[in-house]
Amino acid sequence: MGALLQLAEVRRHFGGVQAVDGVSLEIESGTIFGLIGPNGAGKTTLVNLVTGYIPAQSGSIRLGGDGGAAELARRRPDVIARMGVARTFQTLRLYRNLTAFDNVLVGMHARRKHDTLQQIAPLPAFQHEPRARLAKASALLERVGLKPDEYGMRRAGTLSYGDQRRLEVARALAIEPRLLILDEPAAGMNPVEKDKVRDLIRQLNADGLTILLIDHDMRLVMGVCNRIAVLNFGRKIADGSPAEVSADPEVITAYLGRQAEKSGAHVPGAGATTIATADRHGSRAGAAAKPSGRMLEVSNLEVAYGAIRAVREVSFGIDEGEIIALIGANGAGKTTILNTLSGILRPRAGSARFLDIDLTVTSPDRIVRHGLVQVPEGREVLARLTVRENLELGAWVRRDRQAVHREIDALSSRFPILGRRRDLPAGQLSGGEQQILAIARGLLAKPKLLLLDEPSLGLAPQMVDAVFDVIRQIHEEGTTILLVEQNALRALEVADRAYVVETGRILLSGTGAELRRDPAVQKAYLGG
Amino acid sequence: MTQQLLNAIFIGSIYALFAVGYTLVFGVLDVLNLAHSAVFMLGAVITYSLVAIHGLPFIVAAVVAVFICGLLGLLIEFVALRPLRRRNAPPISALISTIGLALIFVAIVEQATPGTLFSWLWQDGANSVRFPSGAVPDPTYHIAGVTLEGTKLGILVTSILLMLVLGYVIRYTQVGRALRAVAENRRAATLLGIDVDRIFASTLFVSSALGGLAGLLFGLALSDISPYIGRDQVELKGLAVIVLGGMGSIPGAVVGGYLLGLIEVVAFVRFGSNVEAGVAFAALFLMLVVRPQGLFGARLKERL
Amino acid sequence: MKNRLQGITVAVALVLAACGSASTGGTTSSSSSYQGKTINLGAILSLTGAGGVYGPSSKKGMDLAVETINNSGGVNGAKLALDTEDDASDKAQSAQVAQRLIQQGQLLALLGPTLSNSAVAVHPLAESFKIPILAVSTTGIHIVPDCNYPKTDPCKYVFRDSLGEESAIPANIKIYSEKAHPKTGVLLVANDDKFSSDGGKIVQATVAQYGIQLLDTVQFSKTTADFAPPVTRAVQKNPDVIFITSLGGIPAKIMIEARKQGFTGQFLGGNGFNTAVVSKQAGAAGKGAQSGSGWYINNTFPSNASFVKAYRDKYGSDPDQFAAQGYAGILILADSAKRANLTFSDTAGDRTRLRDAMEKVNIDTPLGRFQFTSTHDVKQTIWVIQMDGAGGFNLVISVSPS
Amino acid sequence: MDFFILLFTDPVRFYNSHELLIAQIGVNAILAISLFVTFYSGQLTLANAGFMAVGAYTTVIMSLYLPLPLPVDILTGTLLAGAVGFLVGLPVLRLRGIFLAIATIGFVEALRLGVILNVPITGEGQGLKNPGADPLGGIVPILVSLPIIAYLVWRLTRAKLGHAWAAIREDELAASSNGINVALYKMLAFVIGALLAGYAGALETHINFFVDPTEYSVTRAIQILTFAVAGGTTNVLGPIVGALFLTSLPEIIRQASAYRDVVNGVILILVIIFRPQGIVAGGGFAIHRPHWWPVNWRLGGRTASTG
Repeated sequence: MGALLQLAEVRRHFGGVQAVDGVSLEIESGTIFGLIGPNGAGKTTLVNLVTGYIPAQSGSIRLGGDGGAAELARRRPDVIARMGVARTFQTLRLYRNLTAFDNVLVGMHARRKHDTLQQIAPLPAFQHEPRARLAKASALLERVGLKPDEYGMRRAGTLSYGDQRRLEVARALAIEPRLLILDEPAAGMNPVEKDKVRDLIRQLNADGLTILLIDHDMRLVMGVCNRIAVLNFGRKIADGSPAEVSADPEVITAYLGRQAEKSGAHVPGAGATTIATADRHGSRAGAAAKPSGRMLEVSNLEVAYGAIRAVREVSFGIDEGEIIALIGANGAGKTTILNTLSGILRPRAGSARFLDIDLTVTSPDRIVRHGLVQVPEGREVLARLTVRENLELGAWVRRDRQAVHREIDALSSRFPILGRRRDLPAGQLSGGEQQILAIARGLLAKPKLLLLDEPSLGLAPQMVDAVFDVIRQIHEEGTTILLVEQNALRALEVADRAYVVETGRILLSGTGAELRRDPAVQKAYLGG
Repeated sequence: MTQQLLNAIFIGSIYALFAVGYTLVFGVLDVLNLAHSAVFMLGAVITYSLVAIHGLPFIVAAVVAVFICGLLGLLIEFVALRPLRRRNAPPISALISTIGLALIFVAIVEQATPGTLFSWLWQDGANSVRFPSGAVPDPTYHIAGVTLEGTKLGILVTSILLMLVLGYVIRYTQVGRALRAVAENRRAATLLGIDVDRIFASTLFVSSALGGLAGLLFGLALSDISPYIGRDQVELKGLAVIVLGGMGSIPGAVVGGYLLGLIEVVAFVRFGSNVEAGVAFAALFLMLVVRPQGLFGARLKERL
Repeated sequence: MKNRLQGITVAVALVLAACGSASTGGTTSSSSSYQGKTINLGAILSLTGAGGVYGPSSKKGMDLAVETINNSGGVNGAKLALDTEDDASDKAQSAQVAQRLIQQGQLLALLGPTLSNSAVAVHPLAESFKIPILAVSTTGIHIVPDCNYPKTDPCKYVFRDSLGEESAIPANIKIYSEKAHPKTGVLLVANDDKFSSDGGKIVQATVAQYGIQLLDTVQFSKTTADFAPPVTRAVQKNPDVIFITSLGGIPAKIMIEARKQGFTGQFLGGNGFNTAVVSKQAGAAGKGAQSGSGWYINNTFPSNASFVKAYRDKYGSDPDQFAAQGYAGILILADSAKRANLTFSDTAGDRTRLRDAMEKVNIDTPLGRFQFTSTHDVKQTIWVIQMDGAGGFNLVISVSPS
Repeated sequence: MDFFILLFTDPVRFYNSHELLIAQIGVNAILAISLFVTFYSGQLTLANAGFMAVGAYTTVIMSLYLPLPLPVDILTGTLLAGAVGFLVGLPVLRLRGIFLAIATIGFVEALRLGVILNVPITGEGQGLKNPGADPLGGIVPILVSLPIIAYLVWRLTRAKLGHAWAAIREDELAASSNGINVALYKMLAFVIGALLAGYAGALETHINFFVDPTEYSVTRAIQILTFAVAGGTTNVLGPIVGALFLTSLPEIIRQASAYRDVVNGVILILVIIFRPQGIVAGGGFAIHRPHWWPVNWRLGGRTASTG
């Protein structure tokens, strides 16, 4: 069997960022090929290059076949799809308002004759083909494990998360692909569901389908793939059998971040990190000294998006002065919990109290005023405002302008990057710099409790270290912190206590140290 | 030609003043407020009635009218926009609900004649009137063969001043930053403790106040006040203006206003009058085709 | 109260006078008694929308006339009943309303519609249903008799009592050029509504025969915000005369702008000038602006004096041309009905009888002595008037019908 | 109310006295459908008024100058509208949402003010009389073609074509991953919409005697939009009901004569607030209760995508 898909020196950069940097790989037809790597490593960009959503800037992408190989680079997505490359999307992209059946029927588009006439004159004579199509559609639903008569007529948007993922696979299969690309098909699924996905993938492969699988979940990837390539910062850092790859030290570093040697870990270009600015201390002194009491109390929280229950009976608490970490896979519900605490989402059940206010009814801005501040996932700095303006807005809830300005100056001398870039649009900062900006912005609101969502997301290891140093510092200065991380081990290093979240539930809890030693956690994040 | 260029500048400043409010709402709320032209009209109508019917001095009347228009902005927000936003209705439904409001506003004025329900607001039905002569001084100067009209100069100055002020507020004040923050990313803004709904409300207030002011200046300088000045004279031109300048961009609206004024007058002088009316829309069409984000292009996001 | 009664009695006297004169006007119809019957009329007017400037006046005039006539014993004892409907200035709605009124079955005649665009849709409809329709405010071309234009067969059931631009504008230009012998002129015309561009065509067709050279024709859209550019262009040609054919507030806006820009010449126009509102809006700038009108408020002959008085008493404001023409419209129909020997049983027949009677109308109205031409158009004195700069008009001269 | 009284007590007389209204409803329904087609493919266009003008003027001008049977004139008008639709579609279909809408507004007004008012053959501002007009006969083709068109469009939405449109409306990216040529299908929708609008325009000239520029303005375009949106755009029945409802409204509420537009506006707002999906839509006759204040505090649809 020859190679079905060949990538040679494929390159793509956005602005300064090398998203995919000279990647070459070969996918043998009939195999399951795994593509892994930390967030922001360029996996999805690579998929978009192959499927034609983003034109490659150089290199070639060839789809092998009986009639010789065909170049895919610089073809329209729909053409590539018709050539037999089907995909699913990391962020579900179903036709939410169409029924499951219609989703699959649309999927058949490329393999379907125009039937306008039959539809206009629905004579029995013409009906055989549509009926055949329906039969095929329900067969596909069956195949991915959705009972047609039960789910077929339901609107896709109303299906459960797992079922939606399955439906997306069915839709992709409808095009009768030669290569199926699955972009994180198991994201946010519980072990049982994940096992189903694994079986499905195996099944499809057994039926002779070649599969390119992208996922975070080591267990899954290691379990099913014949061959695995690892991306990091757009470059391929390893390529081989599951065993080889999981042994590769570089891979481990990429996943766990360097064990930060406490000494000399600095924010790039940072001045003496010890300048913990006078007046911030002044303003915090009290906080630091206070005897620790219950600050946040969450019990039996339940949050749902429509039919999908994203968070179920979650209970935990935070004492003043603690760092608490929530760890867990993508889509496990961590961010949902934070957004509920910030008042952006409203729980379906349960309670959440912060100091003396009820978070389930207070409006987001008042929550911030009371000192519960979130630094959201993906930074969400205001790209078109300057760094300085971002900081100014951080202090929106405060009226003591002079103090604010002093603090801003202090922060910009503490994080010289912010100082130097103060008049640049925040959008032009690098990921790490943006993260620091986001945190600094959060601090300016004088938080009593700071929620940090994925602060290390898609950052280079040394940036990760820098960010965690900052977190440690502000904690030492007396801010209580709730930290949400995928980078479990780093999170556990700094956390006093941690909770492991999976599919909306709290699975384990304990001190950082305990959990780090816990084999279950190791397994969950390292596979093997 | 000099005269015509002056004309262009004057028209431009009216367009600009109208469009600034129009574009402000679009920039911050992502909706096209089609009731803006009706508020523009009411700005003129209310001022007129305060002067002509209730006998207030012009300046007082103007201030009151502008304030009332601001309140109408709040009405628009609470009646036509917020309920839809609450349930994530697509911006297009906001289009319809604001059209509904515009219909109502125009109809009320159009039907107001002596002895009717709204005779305190307006008494000339569908007719068009002007401010009673003497209500405002309107000197006219003839210098080197060009005519300079006091009222129009007034408009020019007012609008430039206003736009400078607005520009300053938006660029250099905390509120202005909050405004831009909300415009760019409501979620992030909320997490910073910004009360997005309040920002929206104040945006509507300011935008409508500006619209009203533009309206009364229009009525003053062009001696034309009628239920239709908003709908017929400026609404679509305003649209062209904000597209030329880049939808949602304040400086864009200003430049776009003067640009359109210029385009129209040039078209009028070069290719004759009958083309003039169409040219605005040809320009709009081309701009969208060639450079959808307009001159001062903000980002284009999908809005439907 | 007292003088109101007077107003009415005078008006009554008038109507009777009118009928008397009608019988002298050649018809030999014995006025049979309609005691206890009702003569149903329908009016299609633009009370809302752009036409709302004219429709309401027409309605007031008609209502006044109906009231006056009924208070004075009606038409041979029969009461007049007028059903007025709004067409929202929309052509389609206008036709729909017309059809509904016609099909109600008992209407003998229709009045209106207000706008030329609507008339073009409604009149042929009335013609095909063989019901007389009297236009009371439309002044464009192709209204009567060629409502089927471009088809040539004349419309038998369509009349109008509103002085057409075809008569008003030329008369006005004639009078002015005989007095002032202007050499040059510029035409300012709105090119996006029928009324205005009709007027423009008429001006262009007329000026030559009075030796006026049209230096330029400046077209503009009704939606033009600022008329400075067109006016500048006109003024810089410095013509003796600026002709304005347009509607609503536009003529006033143009006059004001032109005077500001230093134009000292004459404004000439048509029906677009003839409402007090326009004169009021133009103010001082409009002083002297001259137009041919079907009616002049200060005419002292009784049929007008009493109308104006009654109108002021009833509505507390001055009537305008459209009120007068509406009022006249009812008088005309009443007089015709009087002479038509209506049966009140055979509607179709009555409609035709009424039509025949209308052709022989010859009565005194606020517009002056009124007859229809053989083509059902206005045959009356044309009142050439000037704005007085204070919201009113002065009579320049009256041109009696040829 | 006597509108309904007559309707139910004496349908025949109702028909005779409201024939033109019914015809107008028919035309408006076809127009609303023409907008529905593009809307169904996820595009908000207001160009229909312009395509209408093309259809109408072509038909009238042909019947004025060429001795051809009426159907030929109408057909030509329709096809020409389609052709114009294609030409306009080429540049504007890259645009999305409100931007597409505004671009099409530009097209409509430029056509009206720039072209129609300046080409003598259109009669410019004076408009054109349609010698072939027959207000009472004109209703026949309308009443015949409306159901046919409705049926065809309904079936189209069920066919491969319709599925592609729906897919594009729901998610262009996913659609192309299913092998759907987005640009092509968008254009198809746009052109079909143009054809329908042109056809409606051509028919309309035969129930009123006269075409003039004022009818093909943005006002008209927006009116068409309100028909579709108020009626509901989930299936082809929506636009028809919308047209029926809003066109007969002025007749129904004659009582409120003077303040009719006020009532109009109020109803429009009520519909859009209480039935955001339109009169005819999923959820049967459920009335949407607006949460006037932050009972259920949400920010846009944006939050639901996080987590």
